[in-house]
Amino acid sequence: MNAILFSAIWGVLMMFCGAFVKSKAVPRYIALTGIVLLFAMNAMELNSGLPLFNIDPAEMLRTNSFNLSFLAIVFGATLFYFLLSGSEVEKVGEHVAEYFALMFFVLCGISLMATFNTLLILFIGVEIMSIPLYILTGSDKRNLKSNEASLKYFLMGCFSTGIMLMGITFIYGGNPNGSFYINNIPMGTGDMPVMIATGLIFLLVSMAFKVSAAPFHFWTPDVYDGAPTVFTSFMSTIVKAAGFFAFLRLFEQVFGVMHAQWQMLIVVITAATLLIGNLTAVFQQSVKRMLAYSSIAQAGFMLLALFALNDKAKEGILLYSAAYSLSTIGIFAVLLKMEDYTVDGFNGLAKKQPILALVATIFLLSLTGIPLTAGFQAKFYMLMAAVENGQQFWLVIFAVLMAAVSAYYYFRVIQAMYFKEPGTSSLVNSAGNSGFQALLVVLAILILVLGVYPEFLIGWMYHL
Amino acid sequence: MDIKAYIALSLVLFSIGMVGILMRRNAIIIFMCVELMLNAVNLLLVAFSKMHAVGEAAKALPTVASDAQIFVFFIMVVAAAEVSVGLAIIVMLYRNTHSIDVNFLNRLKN
Amino acid sequence: MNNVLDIVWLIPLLPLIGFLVNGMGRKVLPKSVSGFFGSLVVLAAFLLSCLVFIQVKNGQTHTAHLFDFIRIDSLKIGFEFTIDQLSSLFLLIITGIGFLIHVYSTAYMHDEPAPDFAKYFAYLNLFVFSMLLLVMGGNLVVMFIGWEGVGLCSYLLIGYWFKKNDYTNAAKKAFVMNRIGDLGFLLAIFWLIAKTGHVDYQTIFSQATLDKLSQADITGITLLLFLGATGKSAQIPLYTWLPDAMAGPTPVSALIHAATMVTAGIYMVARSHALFSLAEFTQTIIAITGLATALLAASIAIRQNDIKKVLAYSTVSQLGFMFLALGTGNYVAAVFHVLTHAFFKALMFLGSGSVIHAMGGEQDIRKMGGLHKHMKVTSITFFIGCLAIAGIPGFSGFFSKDEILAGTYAHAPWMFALALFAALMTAFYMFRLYILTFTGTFRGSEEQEQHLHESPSAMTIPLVVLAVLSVVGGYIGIPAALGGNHWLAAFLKPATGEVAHHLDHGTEYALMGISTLLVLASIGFAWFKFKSYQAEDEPTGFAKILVYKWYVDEFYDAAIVKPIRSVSGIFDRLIEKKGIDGFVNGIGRAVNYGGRQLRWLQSGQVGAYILLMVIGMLLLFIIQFYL
Amino acid sequence: MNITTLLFIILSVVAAFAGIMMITSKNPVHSILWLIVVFFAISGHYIMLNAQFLAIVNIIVYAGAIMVLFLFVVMLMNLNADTEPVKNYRLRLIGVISGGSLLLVLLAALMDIDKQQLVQMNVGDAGLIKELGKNLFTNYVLPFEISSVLFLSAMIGAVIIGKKQ
Amino acid sequence: MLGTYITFPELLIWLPLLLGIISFFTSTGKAAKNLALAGSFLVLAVSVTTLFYTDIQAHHKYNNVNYYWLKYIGNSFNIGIDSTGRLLSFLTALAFPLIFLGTYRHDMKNAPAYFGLMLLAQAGLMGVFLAKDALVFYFFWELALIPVYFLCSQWGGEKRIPVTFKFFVYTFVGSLLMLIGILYVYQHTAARVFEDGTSSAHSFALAHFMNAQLTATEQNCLFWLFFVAFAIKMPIFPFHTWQPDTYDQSPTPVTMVLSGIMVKMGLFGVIRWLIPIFPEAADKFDSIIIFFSITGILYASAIAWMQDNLKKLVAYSSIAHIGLMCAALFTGREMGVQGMMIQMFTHGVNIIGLWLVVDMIERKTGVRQISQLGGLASRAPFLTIMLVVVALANIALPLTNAFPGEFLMFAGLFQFNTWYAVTAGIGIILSAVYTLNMIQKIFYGETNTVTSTVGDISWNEKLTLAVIVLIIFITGVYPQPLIDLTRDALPMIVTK
Repeated sequence: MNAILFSAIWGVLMMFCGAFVKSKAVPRYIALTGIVLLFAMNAMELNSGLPLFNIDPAEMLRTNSFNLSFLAIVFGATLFYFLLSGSEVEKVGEHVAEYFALMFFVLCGISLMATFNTLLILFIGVEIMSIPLYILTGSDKRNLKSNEASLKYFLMGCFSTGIMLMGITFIYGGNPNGSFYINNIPMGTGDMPVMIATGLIFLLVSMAFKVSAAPFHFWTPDVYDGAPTVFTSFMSTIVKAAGFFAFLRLFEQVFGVMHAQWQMLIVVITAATLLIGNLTAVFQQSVKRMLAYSSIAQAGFMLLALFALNDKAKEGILLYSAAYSLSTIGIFAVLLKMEDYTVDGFNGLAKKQPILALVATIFLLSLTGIPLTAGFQAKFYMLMAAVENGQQFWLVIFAVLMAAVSAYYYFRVIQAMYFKEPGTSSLVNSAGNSGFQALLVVLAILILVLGVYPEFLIGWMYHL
Repeated sequence: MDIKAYIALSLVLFSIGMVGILMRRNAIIIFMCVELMLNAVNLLLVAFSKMHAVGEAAKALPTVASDAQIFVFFIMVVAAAEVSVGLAIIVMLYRNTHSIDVNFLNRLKN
Repeated sequence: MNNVLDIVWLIPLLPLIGFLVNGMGRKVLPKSVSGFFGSLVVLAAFLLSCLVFIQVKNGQTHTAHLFDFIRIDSLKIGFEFTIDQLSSLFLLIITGIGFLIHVYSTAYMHDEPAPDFAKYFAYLNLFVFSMLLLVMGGNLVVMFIGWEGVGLCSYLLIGYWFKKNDYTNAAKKAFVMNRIGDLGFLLAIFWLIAKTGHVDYQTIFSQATLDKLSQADITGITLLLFLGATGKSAQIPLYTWLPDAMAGPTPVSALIHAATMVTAGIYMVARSHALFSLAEFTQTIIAITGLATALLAASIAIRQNDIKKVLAYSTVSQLGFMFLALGTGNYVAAVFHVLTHAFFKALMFLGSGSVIHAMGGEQDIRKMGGLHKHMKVTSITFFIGCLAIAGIPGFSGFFSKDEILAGTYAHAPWMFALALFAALMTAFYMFRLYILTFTGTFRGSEEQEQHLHESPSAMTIPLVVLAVLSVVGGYIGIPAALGGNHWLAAFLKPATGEVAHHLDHGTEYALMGISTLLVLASIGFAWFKFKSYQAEDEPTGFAKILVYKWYVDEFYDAAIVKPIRSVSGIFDRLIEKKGIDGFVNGIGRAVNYGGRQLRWLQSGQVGAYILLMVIGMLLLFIIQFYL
Repeated sequence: MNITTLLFIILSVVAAFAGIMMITSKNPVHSILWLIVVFFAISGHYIMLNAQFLAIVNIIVYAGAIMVLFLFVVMLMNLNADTEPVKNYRLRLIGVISGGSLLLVLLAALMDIDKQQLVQMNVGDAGLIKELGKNLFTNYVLPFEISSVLFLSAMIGAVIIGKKQ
Repeated sequence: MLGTYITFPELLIWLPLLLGIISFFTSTGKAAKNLALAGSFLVLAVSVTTLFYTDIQAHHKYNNVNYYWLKYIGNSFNIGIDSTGRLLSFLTALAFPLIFLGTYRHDMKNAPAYFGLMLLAQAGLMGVFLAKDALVFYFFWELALIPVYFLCSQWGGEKRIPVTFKFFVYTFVGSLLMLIGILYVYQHTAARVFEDGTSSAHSFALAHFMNAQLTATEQNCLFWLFFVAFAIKMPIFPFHTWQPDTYDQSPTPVTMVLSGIMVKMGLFGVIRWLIPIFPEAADKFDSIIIFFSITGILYASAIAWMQDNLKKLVAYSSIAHIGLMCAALFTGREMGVQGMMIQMFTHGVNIIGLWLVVDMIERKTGVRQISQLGGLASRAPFLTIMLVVVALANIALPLTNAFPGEFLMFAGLFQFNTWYAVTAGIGIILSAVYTLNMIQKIFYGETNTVTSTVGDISWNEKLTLAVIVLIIFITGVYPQPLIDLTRDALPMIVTK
């Protein structure tokens, strides 16, 4: 609850800041302060289990160590994001403070999505998260790609909102208690009522849209590609993870009992996502677009959590969120320093900027899922969960085969950095900034630490 | 009226909206189709709320009907916010390209 | 040191030391030192062997267990030596003749530069070491170690002049063909291990073990062992390497490819007589193979013009005789012939070396002639060798060959007839060789004639020694029919068992008489045919087949080598590159292709995206409700 | 057939017809007007379902405010029938077919439900402002407050995107 | 101190790891080189010491260590030195000094990174051979791969990038499949209770894995999941196609690591994990696997005969040898398995020697096409002798180290099935053919323009080769210590 309150307040603060502060750098520092504060507030709540203010008389929110630790990951990742890419926000346009304000609103939406206890809050959370994103995507006004991405995102987002509402409606209609509270939707062990099933599929589609699972992923590459890169980084990591978290919570708590009856749907979606994400990423020349497809591919892996829907899956989704977000934020931070976003633009980076190349390699290895990186532990937990589930063993094998395919496109960047001669493309000046590089190193070390000892993160989950 | 009739009506309207999205290229009309879909949802929600209000659920939960109507209210709220953002985006695009035909939006592909 | 048998390990160790010293010091040692040292260690080994022989003759046999080579629960292989009548006899042959040839080599190889000279002696020492391991080995594995070792040395020495491609080809061929045989040997060992769990002679040849083996086992094992023997001892089908092996220096041919290594097969069969005696089928195979080899090689030798090639085919032929003896169960005769053959064939090879030395490297007998007047010692000793191999009574070859023939007659008279025919051919081609080389007029160039000279004493003394041995060597095995008591048979009896056949003396006399008369006739024929030899035309018809050695090499090439090569080529180009690797790369290409095709889904059109979403949704509903 | 059914049928037919007209009209202004007709029909349904408050809000907010906004934008852009050439017929057909199939699948599935509860006229007071207001400002105070964030971000959006460079 | 604060397995892993990391920060190539050389000798010294601490009971505390690690999922950092692991860790410790010494004069660009990665690879390999916990095993399994991937791609030949990537993906697929297998077995293990009272539902410990409750069908499927990973690593036919190209394109020191040690990972995996966990399945599928292995022997030998590229020839010959080892391993007979175990060591030594020589030839002449070479014997006699010895050891001539192993392997194979042994035996002949072909074409004959100016090798190369040859002969004449070292592992694998 602290998180919701403070992110909303800080968003408003940033808004005012936009009105009264003319400097471009100041909003960033305020935003940094805000995110640190937000992290601290959330940590306090995670530590004690009690919020500062109770703003929730009707128990529309549910806070426990699971969703609070997820929020901690989100805020931690955002902190790193602000630190690494905050300065890039200033380059997008004039309304720096407003951009940060929108991001705080997104965080507010994420907090709602992470802690929702009724479908209404879920809906409002999703919208609070989405609407600022439409704006952020289109924030580079003069760039036609940005405009286009924004409109596409908006239209499809609205469409998925309609789908989601239809789903909620049917759940409501099919719920004999007539309640929107997710713990008040009784699910027998018998066959799923047809209204519930209809609602479930609508909800599944809309959530799949949010996490860009095939075949509802089509917006992802275009939007990620068109949006200003710095916001792509935010969208493809923190927002994506939040979508998954909400997805998992919704389906676990509402439909978990009837898991077996809708598992096949998840299997189909997962397989399609893995296939399309990985195969299409193979062909991309632009690293930015490749990362967009890779986010689809990673989504395929995360969907295994929904497939498995057990304790390991919950632990895994935490780990995956952390690992994937941190790695992707890192690689985007490096990408933002490149003038040429194609793979060839990375040629010979190791010779020009060895530290940059090294950390980028660690991020990419983590995304591939090589042991000792957080990405491995994340994938490992997902696989463990899926194997524990015991159904559809072929899906697990398919997933790892696709993980091997993913090595192809991640390693192309590594190959470009290390094994090819430097090209003509140059780096942005601030790439050599030692503070920036130190931060990247810290991030890389964090990824390695998570890779070696992920249990401290999972420990949070069982904290309360 | 049988609840099925409302379900059918709502689905028909929902589908009309969906087909409209698929058929049209004008961004504004597509957006309007989305609004139509939302209205179909609203209608169904209200119908269900009535259904619950006269059924068993109301005995356990007196607010069962107003809950759904408040939900509809929130949907309208959200729709209003969406409209303002959406129209702003469309206007921005129109300013840059002098077109709101979504088929021209294909700089981003593959 | 109470008993020389306790230090038998010194016998192989000495040549090994020689090998190491010469091998490591080949850059620093002067030629005289390396030659001297190389010979000295073999001499020392010879002397020790003599002492050992005396001990054995006094009835002592010995098994020296040095250390465990391989010891696991189901198999124990010791590094052990067995000294008995058979091995002690072979020790004498190896170290004795080995020593003579070392001495001979110091002169023969004198033109080589010092490092190569030392290398040569190192190889020779290594060969002696390996050969000693082979015969002294107390179990089949140690024998196999020596067995492969001599093959290796043979390879190294044939390819001694490594710059010539033909030579190295010959070396390679020798090694590979030996390996084919070795595989048989190995499989036989594995078979024995699988059935009995042991490899040492004492156990596997004991009655208890033999009882455990079925007849099929015994036949299989002996056939495989015999396959090994055909490789090493140049029998059909694996004989073709031996004539090519003449590429090596001539003393090597004398030592390895006449006197010692090639007899390893005979040694092995004799050593395993306990098994072979039980395998009648194998015995027949051996006899027929030996006989066929004897005939085939003798027929080829008739039309060969390279002095060493003639001797090589002769060796193959004589080895065939030995196997004939083994096949007829006449182990003593085989060993006896090994002994005498070692004397006279080494003698003739060394003699031919002396001739080649004098001729400045020329080996074609058509370009020789009348050498007798230039090199009398060589000529006379060579003549003695010819008499011995032809089986003229009184010379060593007579006794051993006669014993084989007699045994064959007892076994099967038709075999005797064929064997006798081979013996006649032997006499014929040997005298053809002698006549063309040493009598008549010189047919070489002027320059060569000027250069003709008798070889130095380091070469002639071994010739003389061997000539003497060729004469007297036969007297250790005078058959009873000639009033002797056959000392050798009595000596070997504990090791090789009783001689299988008993002919009455009358028959034996008749056989001896017939063969002697026919041999003399054959020699006479050769004399008339070649006494005034002139260069002749390209042979035609059957003669041509003989000149081209029955086209066996060509046959092998076409039937075995070429098919394997083309199959390998298919593996390499087709299956590997296009098939397996193509499949693996194909997966990569399929992924790429799939990526490119899926890319078209991402058309950039919002309408299309939503359409696909709707279709996806539709599918989910259908799956949920109707599947 | 009682009056309820009759009203229902009339309103439904109007709504569906207006919807179809909306998506098929060439002129965007016509589409907007047809959509307003749909909204009115739906408001009629709300009244039948005793959701008086929503009926009013629907007319005021949707038909009034939102659609006027739409109209405004359309006028601003001076769009007319010519601006949208006919879309590829095949794609249209596929669109109609897939949308139609989805409808059919859903109808086929949902018409099986055995719930036979009827919607009755003049029953219940849940749709009255009093009930809704009480509920909204007690139980739903959190979402109510938090929706302000939604509007704030919409406002910022208008600032960021709508403002001319 | 030893046994209380630190143990041998820790030393063997952390030492190279630490040195490798330090190496990245060295300033000059020479410093890195010397550090790596000295460090690897240090590791060797530790490893040699372990050879004297072999008593399972008395030396347990020196050889085993067990930290808490990922307790929620029943994993602990459990490493220990025993039997096969001891031999292979010794091989790993032995190989690196030899490689560093033999290639001491090479000038590697960016040497600190090169030596750092090499040492990291060593640490990874050590970990694989010492791990007693499935997850730890998998970790090291992958960790050994990554540095090698970078080494190959960075310092390799022209086509290095696609070739090593293929290698990477190939092995990556295999190991991922194995990971699935590990997870599946893990689901069927008993609960694990740690000393501090915490417990987990399942366990990754080797001991628990061996007692996992698996039905016959599960065993059969899992067996293949594991086996594919190992088979790719070995590699055996038909999973081998990554190997020749990779060996060809890698820098030779890395090729030595790959062929000398990394391929043993696959065999070791079978010994330590596959057969003990799935004994019934191993028993069931042994014929199929042996069939493929033997096919591989003949197939690879035949292709080796066709090769003109020296490195590819050696690569294919290695495939043939590994095929034999794999076949022997699956016989389940004491002789075959024991032979295979000592062969793992000897093959490692021999192939490293062979690569050293190949590398020297390539560096001196600049070509690796056999047909362009010739007459080197007269120019570089020492090199010639060394190559001949190593090559002959490679074809298992008696009294060289490969003979006892091959002898036992064939004996085991013969016990298993006569015809398999006979067929595999043809490989002996073929190996002689291509090896002698190679020797003949490289060393014999007259010199040509490529080889006429070549000199003999330098002292460090001589020293390295001499050490290798010495090992070849010592272990060839007296292989018993190797047998004794690995005997403990037999009861797990010898099923018949």
